[in-house]
Amino acid sequence: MLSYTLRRLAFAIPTVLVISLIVFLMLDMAPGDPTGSLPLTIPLEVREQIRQSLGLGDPVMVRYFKWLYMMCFVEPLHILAGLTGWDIAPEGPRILSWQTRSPVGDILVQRVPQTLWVVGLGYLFGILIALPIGVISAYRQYSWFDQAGTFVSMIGFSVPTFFTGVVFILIFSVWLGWFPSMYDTTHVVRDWNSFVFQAKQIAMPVAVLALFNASQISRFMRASMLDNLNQDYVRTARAKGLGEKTVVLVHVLRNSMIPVVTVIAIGIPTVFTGAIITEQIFRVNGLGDALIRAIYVSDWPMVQTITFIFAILIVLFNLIADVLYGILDPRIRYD
Amino acid sequence: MKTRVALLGTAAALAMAPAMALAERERGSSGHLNIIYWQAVSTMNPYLSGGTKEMNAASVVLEPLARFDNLGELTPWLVDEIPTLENGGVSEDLKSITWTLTEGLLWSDGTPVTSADVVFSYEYCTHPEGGCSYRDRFAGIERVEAVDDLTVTVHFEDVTPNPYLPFVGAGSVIIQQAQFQDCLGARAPECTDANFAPIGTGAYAVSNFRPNDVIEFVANENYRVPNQPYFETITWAGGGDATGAARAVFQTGEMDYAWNLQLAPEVIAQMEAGGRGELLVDFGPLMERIELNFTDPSPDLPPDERGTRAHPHPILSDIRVREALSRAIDRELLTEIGFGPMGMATCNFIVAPPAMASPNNDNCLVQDIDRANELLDEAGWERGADGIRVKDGRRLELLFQTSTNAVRQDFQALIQADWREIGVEARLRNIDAGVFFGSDPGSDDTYLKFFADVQMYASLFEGTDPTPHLEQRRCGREPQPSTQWQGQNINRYCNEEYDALWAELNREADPDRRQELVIALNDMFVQDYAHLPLVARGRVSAASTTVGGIVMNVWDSEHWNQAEWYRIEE
Amino acid sequence: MSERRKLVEVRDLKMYFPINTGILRRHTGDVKAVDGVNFDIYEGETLGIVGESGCGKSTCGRAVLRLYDITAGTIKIDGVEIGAKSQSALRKMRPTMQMVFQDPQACLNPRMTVAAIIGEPLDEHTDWSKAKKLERIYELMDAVGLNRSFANRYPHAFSGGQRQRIGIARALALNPKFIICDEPIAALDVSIQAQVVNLLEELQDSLGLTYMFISHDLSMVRHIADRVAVMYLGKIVELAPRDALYATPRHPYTEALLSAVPDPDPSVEARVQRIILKGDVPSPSNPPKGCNFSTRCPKVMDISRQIDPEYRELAPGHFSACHLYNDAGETGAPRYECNQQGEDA
Amino acid sequence: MTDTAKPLNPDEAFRPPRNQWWDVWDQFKTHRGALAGLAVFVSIILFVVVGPLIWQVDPGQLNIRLRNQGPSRDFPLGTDQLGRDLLARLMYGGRISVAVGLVAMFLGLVIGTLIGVLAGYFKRLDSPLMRLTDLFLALPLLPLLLILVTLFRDSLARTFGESIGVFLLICFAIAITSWMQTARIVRGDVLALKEREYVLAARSIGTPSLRINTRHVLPNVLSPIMVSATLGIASAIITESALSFLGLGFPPDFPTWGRILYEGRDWIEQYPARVVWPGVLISLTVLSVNYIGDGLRDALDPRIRGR
Repeated sequence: MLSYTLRRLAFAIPTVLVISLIVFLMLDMAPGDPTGSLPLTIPLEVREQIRQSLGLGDPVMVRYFKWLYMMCFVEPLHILAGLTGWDIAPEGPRILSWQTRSPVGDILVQRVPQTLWVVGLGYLFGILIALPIGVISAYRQYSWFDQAGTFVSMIGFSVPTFFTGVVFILIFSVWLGWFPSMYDTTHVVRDWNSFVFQAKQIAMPVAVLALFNASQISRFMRASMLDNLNQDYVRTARAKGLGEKTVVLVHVLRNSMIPVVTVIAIGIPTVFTGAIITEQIFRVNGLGDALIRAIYVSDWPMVQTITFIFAILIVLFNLIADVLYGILDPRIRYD
Repeated sequence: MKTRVALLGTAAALAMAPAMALAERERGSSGHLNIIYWQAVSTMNPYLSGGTKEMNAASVVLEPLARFDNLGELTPWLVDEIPTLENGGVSEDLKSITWTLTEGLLWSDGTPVTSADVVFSYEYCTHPEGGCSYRDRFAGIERVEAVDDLTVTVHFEDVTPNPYLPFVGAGSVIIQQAQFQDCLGARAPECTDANFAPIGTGAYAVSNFRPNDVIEFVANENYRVPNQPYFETITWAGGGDATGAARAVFQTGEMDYAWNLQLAPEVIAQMEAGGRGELLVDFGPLMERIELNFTDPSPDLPPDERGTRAHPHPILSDIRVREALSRAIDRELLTEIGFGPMGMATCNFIVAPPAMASPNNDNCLVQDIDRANELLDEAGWERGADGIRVKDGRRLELLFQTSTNAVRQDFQALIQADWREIGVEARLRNIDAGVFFGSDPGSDDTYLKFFADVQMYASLFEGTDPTPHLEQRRCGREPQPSTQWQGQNINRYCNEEYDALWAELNREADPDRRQELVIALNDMFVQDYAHLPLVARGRVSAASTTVGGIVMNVWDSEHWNQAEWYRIEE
Repeated sequence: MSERRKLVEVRDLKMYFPINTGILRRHTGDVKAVDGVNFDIYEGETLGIVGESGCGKSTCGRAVLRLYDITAGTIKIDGVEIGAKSQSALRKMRPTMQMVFQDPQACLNPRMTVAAIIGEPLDEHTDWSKAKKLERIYELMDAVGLNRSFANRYPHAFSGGQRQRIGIARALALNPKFIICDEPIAALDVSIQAQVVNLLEELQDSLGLTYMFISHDLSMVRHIADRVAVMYLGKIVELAPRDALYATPRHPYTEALLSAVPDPDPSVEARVQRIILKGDVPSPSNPPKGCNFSTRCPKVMDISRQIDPEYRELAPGHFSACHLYNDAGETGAPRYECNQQGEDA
Repeated sequence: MTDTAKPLNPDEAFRPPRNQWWDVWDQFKTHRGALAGLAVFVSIILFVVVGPLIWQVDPGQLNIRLRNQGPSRDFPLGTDQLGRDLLARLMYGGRISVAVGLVAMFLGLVIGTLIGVLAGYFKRLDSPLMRLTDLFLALPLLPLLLILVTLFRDSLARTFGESIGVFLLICFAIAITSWMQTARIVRGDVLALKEREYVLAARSIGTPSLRINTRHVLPNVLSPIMVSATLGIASAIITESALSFLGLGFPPDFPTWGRILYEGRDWIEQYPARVVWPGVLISLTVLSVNYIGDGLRDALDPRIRGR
């Protein structure tokens, strides 16, 4: 198992590097130009100077390795220094966003909490809703509850978040006035009232994401439960005279959770990548929002860095999911 | 003297409008203000961004020596009076201008503002490795000299009839030397703290800045007006979209001020009915136009001759065709569909300031299909079987390009329909704005290369002086291979008379004569149908009805008088 | 015995499957499924291969047909060396040698009709017209005793025995000389087994076929085979004419196998002393030092644990690899009581 | 030689056996949701394919004087801000959206199946191809899509023309970012199938690898492919809409459901229909396809079919 994990890790590093190179080269071919979003009143000579000051003069590979060095070494140290107050930040240039002319790492540090809160809660609630629905649907297969659950979860992933999001704002924010339509990133929870405000402003994006996530996970949960309910060991357990609750909740549920846990683990990176639209609609200034805005204004260092982080997350969680599966399910052993 | 009269007027207006407020309001008495910029602010240093949004946000903190007021007139800001020829501030030879700072000015950190800061601001922006966005404001300056602690003289290389570019207006602000000392040139982007929280003389100081997200301001304790600003704190949020921003002001009341609401007129009207806010519109020099290519963009030509004056355009070189294209367009309808109250149909190249706008060209405002058809008939273009005109075997077909943008695509569709009526076929094409307005000489899709027959975009000029804008249409200023396709004479217009007249304008110091010359140049350009003006576009913002003191200003930052904004008590 | 023609000659055939372990997936060992096998098959005869499951007999069969790329050794079929030929070069040889598979369910593509299955070799190796192919298919169906009207049905509509007949018809399609029967009856009901075996025998007689008959069923092998090879852990431990092998086995493993065969005569059955082998078959990836059988051999000697016994001809046509018979090899006389025990029985 | 067209078989007893797809269909019919889904999906296809033949209104036809109309006899669903007929736009938009779904799904399926079969069948290719698949799985998809679209939209539009260029790009972009699941499933199945005796039998016959794959392997991995096909259509339609919604899909003068919804978003209060119709159509299509996939999965699973 250890050797398997190590081998997967060894493969993960070149994978991530290749991805970063691919994205870098692609961005390098991009026709967009960081000066394209500047006002037309800025004269062309000045634009050329700006282009030069952004370091666009170097050859591609030089820029790539510079970026890679900064991404893997300089930025993490700076971020660590910022978080802990240790004096470990190295001297020298950092990855600068073309648009803000400031280090990308600092912006990401500001963005991550919002994303984690909104999207993470959306995922968490999604799981919390999905598991009981999946269990009951499977246990009472073809009952009205199952049919309804199936229908709702189908709706959940058939209706795009950009549609539900818009409808939610219209209903709850404009017509009913229950929730704010914009997310205030500066809000700090100090007391009960500010907590209520936080809960209110986070409610709609979280609800939209939770609905979407819940529908997928509940499908997996149901399928996995069904697989296990038909196994011989369940019959044996019943035959032994165990209570129905024990049979379902202890025996079946525990075994059914194995594939679901890995599905959940694999899904975690999508927490970051998939919420771009939701962040956009509810004006949650998270990572996804930073990414799409960077794409709009051709801020390639920002795009490059965020995609790289996403890639690391995906590779990492896929690895975790595989290892988890091996640990949870004794039948699966690699090597 | 016009400037002085205007000054007096403005001063009076300034004194009167908040007069009553002045008596009772205290600094910070209005509490908290919420501003939403759906295009979020990315830096607080306007020299590093060049975007209007950054300039606006910075204008709350950083200030120039003089501003333009809402009427486009110069107003002393960090000085006591505007230097002129009369008061000796501008030298007789028109080669230098001397500013004297108001006494006792303090930075928000409590240190005094000196002429050294002014000189430093010049050095900062003109550093060759700095990539300063407002570099052109300091063009033609020989040196900037600190005469004494409060006096600065700008020496120009040449005769400069309009010396009010450097240190005037929101794009040419004074930054603190002490803070930016180590941020010159290539090091400029490294000074993140300074760029995100510059120390300024303005009414507010930055207390928290998150790029592309939110800015928090607190009132500047050392602001020169003792009882201002009225708002204690400002949250300047960014993100979302224009609809959301409008909704937040008009409907939910979450926000007090929203900037740049380019929305469909009906949408705005409907939201405004919510009654919580009002729309603020004012017209500046921003104008949506169609450029007609005077050169042949045919891809069959060799690359170094394509789109150059060596090959005149086979169709558009004929002024009758150009006029017909102009007359066929229903400008009023375009305005109604695209901008509603936020736009005005126009036939002028220079649409503002009002005094500079020519009154002689209103004939194009009404669509005249018959006249357009006549003109094309005269020019020898005969209707073909499919209704499209043909001459010498060539169809009257034009490639019509613009940037990707909902309103522009609506305009394209409408104009395509108009032109079809007179037998002109327009092939539509839209290009991503980042590419279209980019300056990459390798891309064939930039508006500079103009490898199309006609193209549509909007353009404006900074400040109130159209001279540089008019200069763009001089012969030799066109983008061409020898200049790496740089140059602003987009349609490759070339007219000796025009060039001569512009040269005269560039030497003229008398304001009245300048005004005449501007109008003459405008008329010459427009009546040549060298390009087709469509709509003068206003700046559109929305303000909550509970906020007073807002004076919309298109010549400077919209937040030029932020200090005077206050909460209207019920 | 007249000198018969050798149709198949296998020399030192090895089929290893590599094992890769560790972070770098380094090649750390091999599963030695077939580890140095020698035998000949004479034209027209049936060579039986017996052994426990997992001893490598199926792999051996497949390796002989070059369904695998072998690790080492030579295989000569009908005078042609095929051990090192590329798969594309082998294609021309394929009609000579065919295979009948163990699982009649799995060896037929469920999405093809019977006619298509039987006709596939024809499609691959002939340019006959459709009609001619169909004629041949009917012929083959007749030959294996399938009703012609089944031609357009799918395999799932047939019983196990019928499916095996389809498999045999497919193997016969190109008039092969040599057929490997890889446990063709193992998955069938006992009642059907006899039918299929009889069919195979009839076909052998009428078409002059040569069989390599792989099975773990010693009685069935005794019935059909002319000579029998016994495999243990990737090696042939004994090879002899059928009667010699069944009468005088010269390897402890063969003895153990034979003792396990039930005798239809209850009186005999009652007297039989079963040799119970202890322990498990060692892993083919890590065979024991010395004789492969040394870990379980009831007559193990010290030398067995040290040196791998030589595979030698003890009597004409009777080969064995056991240290027990090393000295007595020339005479064939038993050296130990093990053989007497056999005679007692 | 006999004429091949002549009935080869005089035997009247020959009755072509029932194709096993009938069994699948029989099982499929018992899944009520899947049947309803099929009905809805067919209606939507009819709506976008046959609809424009019946309702012959040019979706690009401007009617400035008649803009923002409510439903009427001339405009059953009303008009948009430029007076274009919403019904016609939905029909044409649906054509593009559904076509993107189908083409992207097909492309993704072809890529995924090809890579899956190659990796599963040829041992030497397995490791590199699976690493490639892992690599693609690790690429952040939506960002990658966004980048692809921003990068290549214009160059493709120049070569193939605006509409086809963008169409190709979007289909390709969606396909290139969605084939991995198919490849993994197919590889797994091929690995198992490869050891089946009928594949060995084919090898012993001398059937070359290519034909083994087309004749013996591919037909037997069809069922997982079918299921991932239905899922592929659904996700491709949603992805296209999301791209259009982010303003990076088809150009504005190109009606797709995502585009129409995006443009209607500003008008949601005055004219909710502009958002609701495209939204409902997207959701219905995806929903029906998902239900079809569900039914197909059950119908193709022999364990369930046996019951």
